[in-house]
Amino acid sequence: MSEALGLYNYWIVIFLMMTGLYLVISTGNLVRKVVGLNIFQASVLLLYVTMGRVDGATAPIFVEGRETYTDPLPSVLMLTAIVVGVATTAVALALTVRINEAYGTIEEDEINEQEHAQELAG
Amino acid sequence: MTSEMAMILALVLPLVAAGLSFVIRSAPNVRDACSLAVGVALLGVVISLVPTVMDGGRPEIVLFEIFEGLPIAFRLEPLGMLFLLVVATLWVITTCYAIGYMRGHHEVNQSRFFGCFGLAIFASAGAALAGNMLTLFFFYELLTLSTYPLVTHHQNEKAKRGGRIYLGILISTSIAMLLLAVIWTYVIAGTLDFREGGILAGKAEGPMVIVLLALYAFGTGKAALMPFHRWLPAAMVAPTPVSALLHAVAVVKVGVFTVLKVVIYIFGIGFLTDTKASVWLMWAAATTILLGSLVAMTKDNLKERLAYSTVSQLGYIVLGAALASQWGIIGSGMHIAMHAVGKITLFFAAGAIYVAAHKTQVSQLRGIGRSMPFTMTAYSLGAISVIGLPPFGGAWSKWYLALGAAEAGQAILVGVLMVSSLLNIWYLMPITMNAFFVPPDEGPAYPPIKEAPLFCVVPLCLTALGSLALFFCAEPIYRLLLPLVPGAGGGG
Amino acid sequence: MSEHLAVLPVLLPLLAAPICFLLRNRIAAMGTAIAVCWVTFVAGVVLLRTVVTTGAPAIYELGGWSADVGIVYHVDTLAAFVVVLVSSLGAVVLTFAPQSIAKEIPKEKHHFFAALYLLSMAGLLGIAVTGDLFNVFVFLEISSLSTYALISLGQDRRALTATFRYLILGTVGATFILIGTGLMYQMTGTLNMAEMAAHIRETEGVRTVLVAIAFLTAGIGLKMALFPLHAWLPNAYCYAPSSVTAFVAATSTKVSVYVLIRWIYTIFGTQGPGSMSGVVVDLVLPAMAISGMFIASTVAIFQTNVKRLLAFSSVAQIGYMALGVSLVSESGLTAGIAHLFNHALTKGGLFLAMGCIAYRIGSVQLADMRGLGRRMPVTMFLWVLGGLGLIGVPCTAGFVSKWYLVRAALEQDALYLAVIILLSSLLAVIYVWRVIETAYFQEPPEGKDEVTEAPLSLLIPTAVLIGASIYFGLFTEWSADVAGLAARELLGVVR
Amino acid sequence: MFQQTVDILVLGLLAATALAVVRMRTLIGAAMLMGIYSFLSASWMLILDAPDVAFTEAAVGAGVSTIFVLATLSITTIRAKRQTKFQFAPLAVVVLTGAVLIYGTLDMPHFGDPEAPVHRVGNRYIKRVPEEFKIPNAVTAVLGSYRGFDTFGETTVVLTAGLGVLCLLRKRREDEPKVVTE
Repeated sequence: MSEALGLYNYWIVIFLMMTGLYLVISTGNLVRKVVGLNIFQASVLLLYVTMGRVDGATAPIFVEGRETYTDPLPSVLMLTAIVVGVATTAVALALTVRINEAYGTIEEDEINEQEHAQELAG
Repeated sequence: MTSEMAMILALVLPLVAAGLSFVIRSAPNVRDACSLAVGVALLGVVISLVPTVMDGGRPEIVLFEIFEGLPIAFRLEPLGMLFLLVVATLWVITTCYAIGYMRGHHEVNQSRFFGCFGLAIFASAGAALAGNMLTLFFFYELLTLSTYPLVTHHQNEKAKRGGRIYLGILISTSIAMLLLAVIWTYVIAGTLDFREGGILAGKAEGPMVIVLLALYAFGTGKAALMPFHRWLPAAMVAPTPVSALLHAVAVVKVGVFTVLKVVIYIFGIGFLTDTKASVWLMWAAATTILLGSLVAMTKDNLKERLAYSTVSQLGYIVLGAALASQWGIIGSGMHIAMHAVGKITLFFAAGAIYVAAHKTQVSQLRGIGRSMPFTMTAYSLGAISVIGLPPFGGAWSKWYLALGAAEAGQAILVGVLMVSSLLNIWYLMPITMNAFFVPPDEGPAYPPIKEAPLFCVVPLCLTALGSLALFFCAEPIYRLLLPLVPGAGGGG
Repeated sequence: MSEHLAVLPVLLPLLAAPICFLLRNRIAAMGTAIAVCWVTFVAGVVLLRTVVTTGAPAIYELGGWSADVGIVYHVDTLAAFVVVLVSSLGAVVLTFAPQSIAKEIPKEKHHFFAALYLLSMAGLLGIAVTGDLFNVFVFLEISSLSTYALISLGQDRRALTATFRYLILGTVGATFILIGTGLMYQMTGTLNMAEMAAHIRETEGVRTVLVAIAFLTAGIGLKMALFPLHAWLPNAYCYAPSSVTAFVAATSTKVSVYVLIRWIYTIFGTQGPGSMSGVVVDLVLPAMAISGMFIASTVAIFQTNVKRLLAFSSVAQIGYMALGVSLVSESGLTAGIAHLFNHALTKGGLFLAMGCIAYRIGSVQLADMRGLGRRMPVTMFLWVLGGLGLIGVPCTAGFVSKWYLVRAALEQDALYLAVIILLSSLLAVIYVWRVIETAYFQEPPEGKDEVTEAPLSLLIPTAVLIGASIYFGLFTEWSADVAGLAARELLGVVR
Repeated sequence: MFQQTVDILVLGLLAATALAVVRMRTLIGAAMLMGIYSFLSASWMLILDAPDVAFTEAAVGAGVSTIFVLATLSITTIRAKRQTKFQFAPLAVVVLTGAVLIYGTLDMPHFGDPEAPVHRVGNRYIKRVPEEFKIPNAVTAVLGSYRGFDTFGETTVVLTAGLGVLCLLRKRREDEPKVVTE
């Protein structure tokens, strides 16, 4: 039981990550895939930030009289990760726009159908 | 000129010939003259090396290391000397023949043909001179690749199929088995140098020796040990000069040469005799000898019949290697030369018939001796030599092989050699009989003489006389090969 | 100058990229990019020479902060070798690019191409030299994002969907890496790979680290297209512009293999107490590698599009590298590392040859290549040489790596493995010869009489790569020997 | 205890939102929920005393990303097809991956453990930043200096993505060859 008390929030974070990943691989809609990817990545942020937590500490902004601060490094890493995530999202969405122009749809099965026809034609 | 320089020249000259063929493509006369000149020069260089080897010299060249301790290196020894001599001599003759054949036949892409031909000779020379197994393997593969364009020269559907079988078998066996054997040897022995007495003795033992020998024997697809012989008949789609020089001499002989080299310098004769690891190979070779002859009898296409005959004759050489005894090795080495000269005559004749009379099948050859007397006489002489009757060169090598088998106490193998000689007579001699003593199927009973171009006929007469000459000068070859078998000096 | 050598190959293309974009003029942009690539290559060679001759890794502390708090570049022989690999291939392919993209990419996007190409290269170089695990992730994303954009420049609309699929799988892979990095960080408290390696001995058998290894391997497996995680690769290679295919095929997956080597050997360790990567190295990696070698090669045989055929061949070749890495011996690792370089040359050259063909006949379908042996003799001859390299015929670089790989298998008495490696290489004979037979034995299709040899500006870079793949098949001082040196370093064998 | 209740509350909300995104059929709804999810995770980061990430996530994750998705929807389509049949494979993959991760947590130091090895480098920063910098915020110091190169890389990522998006969305001229369909 003591295990569960110390680890439950990791488990919820894992659940969150897996929900995002599930959306990515199960849906056929390109935008929903991107949304899933976002949730997946946003949950990884939580994993890192959870690690940085120290009991009884405050944010790592130095003030007189306090000794314990939370770990600043996970925050630093995740600031980078957030930006990387948004950058990926932007490129993915730009691709979605182009795919919609070229195929007239953003559904994977319809795109596959068209590609199959193209394959047979050429 | 030092021996080392002569060795380098022997390697460079064929390359020069190949290069010239590609460069001077617009002037066929100049190109062919150059090929011939280079061929003669090569022969001169090779002959100049003979005294050195006879006196026990073993010149060496080390070029550069590919892997640690594994350089591309060349080392001249008796077996390689003999092989090089055979290739160089027959190259000159074949070049003459090819000029006549290719022109008489108005072949296209002659420059590519002569270029690849030169490359193939380069590969054979490299294999003959190879100083370690890695170098030998390199040239072995180069030979496969450089002859592929020659086999598929006509670039039609039939050539493509033939080329597939040719390349498929040769590449697969060499990569899957030979390369494995080579690397395995390296891992076990830590070297791949060809050394007197072998490098594996004391390093390998038990069934591993047998497996390794099997990988070498079958991996050397060019030795055409059954069941990996199919490429040789398939290669007969090539123009006849290719079949003659490459698939009766250079390519197949590189195969058996490799097997011999492996037996002598990798395993070591003594090691094989002690472990008895090569006994099974004798039987595999004997099977190939008999089956090859039997299949040859069923073939109506002349070149295919000759190809199966070659398969069978290669079996002799492998058998001699497998005997791993004094007489076996000498017989094998000698057979490389004797069979080469005899068989190339037969192929030349087949090509001459094709050029002059456009006939390819044995059944079409009735009475052909009356219009092509020179060709068919030469054919008959070559055939007798291949059968192994005196006074032709083939008699010696078969004699030594039989002696080797008897020495090893394998009476059955002696019987196999006898039976096989009978089969040889059976499938080679009727052609002579029909050509001279049966009237042609159509036309007058005694048609006017219509031989192939002079460039074709002269070379084939030369090689026929050559196999006669070899009967009388087998002694130098014997002396050349004797150092291969240590302790044999007194046994002669 | 010399103390900045480690950082130079990354900074040069990184800083030149925005300049290329701002130049806007396509000739100026491409010219600058090519010049920068070659300078980077020279810097890379000098770096490798320095590392090899001094016998010690070049270390560069970014911002002056030492490894305990900052990010450090740690360039050992392997890293320098990969820098040379990426920069040389990048330079040659980019030299090929101007004429090739003139036909494939709209003119007003050429400066984008130049900038993205440099960014992609900078990303890959950054991955090679950095000694910090999180920094690997950041540079991986730089190279990935720019590669996505480059692939999407393909003419066919399927380039877009191929890119999208690559992006999704690539990002999932990167996020797996991020998770794995997080778990490693959590258990060791550091991101510096050397320090991580020092602390990992304390974590013997810790389940968190095992899971971290699993995630890192799966993530990088996706990136390097290790079978069966290769789903993104065939279409991405197939529909990208010719020069992009050549660049990505030659460098991107190779750098991923490098990252895997780095993790397994530098961080996790492979022998002695605390060896953490046991299951991965003993079981998972060889199983994936061998199945990839056979299945991907077999699939390649049945392709009608030659670029896709070569793409499947790449998946199979990645298998050889992974197998070499998993053998944990000097010759195995040498085989893996040497094959990185050798295959990059061969495959890069082959894809450039496909670029020449696409330039002239506008197609890479096998059926359209009928009779090409007579129409584009030089290109096809180069293709044949490259194909022989894929098979691993002697005198080609492919032979050298195959030699080491088989030797490594035999040294461990794994005869079956040696047989498997050699048999699978025979499959390459089949798919290579399918193309050769089509090009040389079939009549050209009607109405394509005007096809002539590719222009010299395309032929020369192709010939350089193919020629190099032959050269390094014979003279191994700067390929296999350096790979062997790198392998000994990784295995901790004293020089 | 209060802390734990808030924790569980926010995490529960996060889980509910994530599930809702999976079930949401309209794309605009999914985009909005994605924004809410980011916002909730930002609040949890605040609870965990990581204000810098929290603010960035609220601005960039919840704000910019959502706007991007909405903008995309406005030029493509807002309708998603209904998933016709339930797919087992993705669920299996996810459950397996999740199980592996949970297995991995079993040896983790507990949440909030100040002795956890993870703080090895973090403590160095806590000790050194006040000595070496005048800035009170450790995150800023690390971001800007100790790990400044990551930040430089991050800027490059943004540049790369910007170039990529521009390149993708740049309109073709009329005289340019159309997309080839072989």
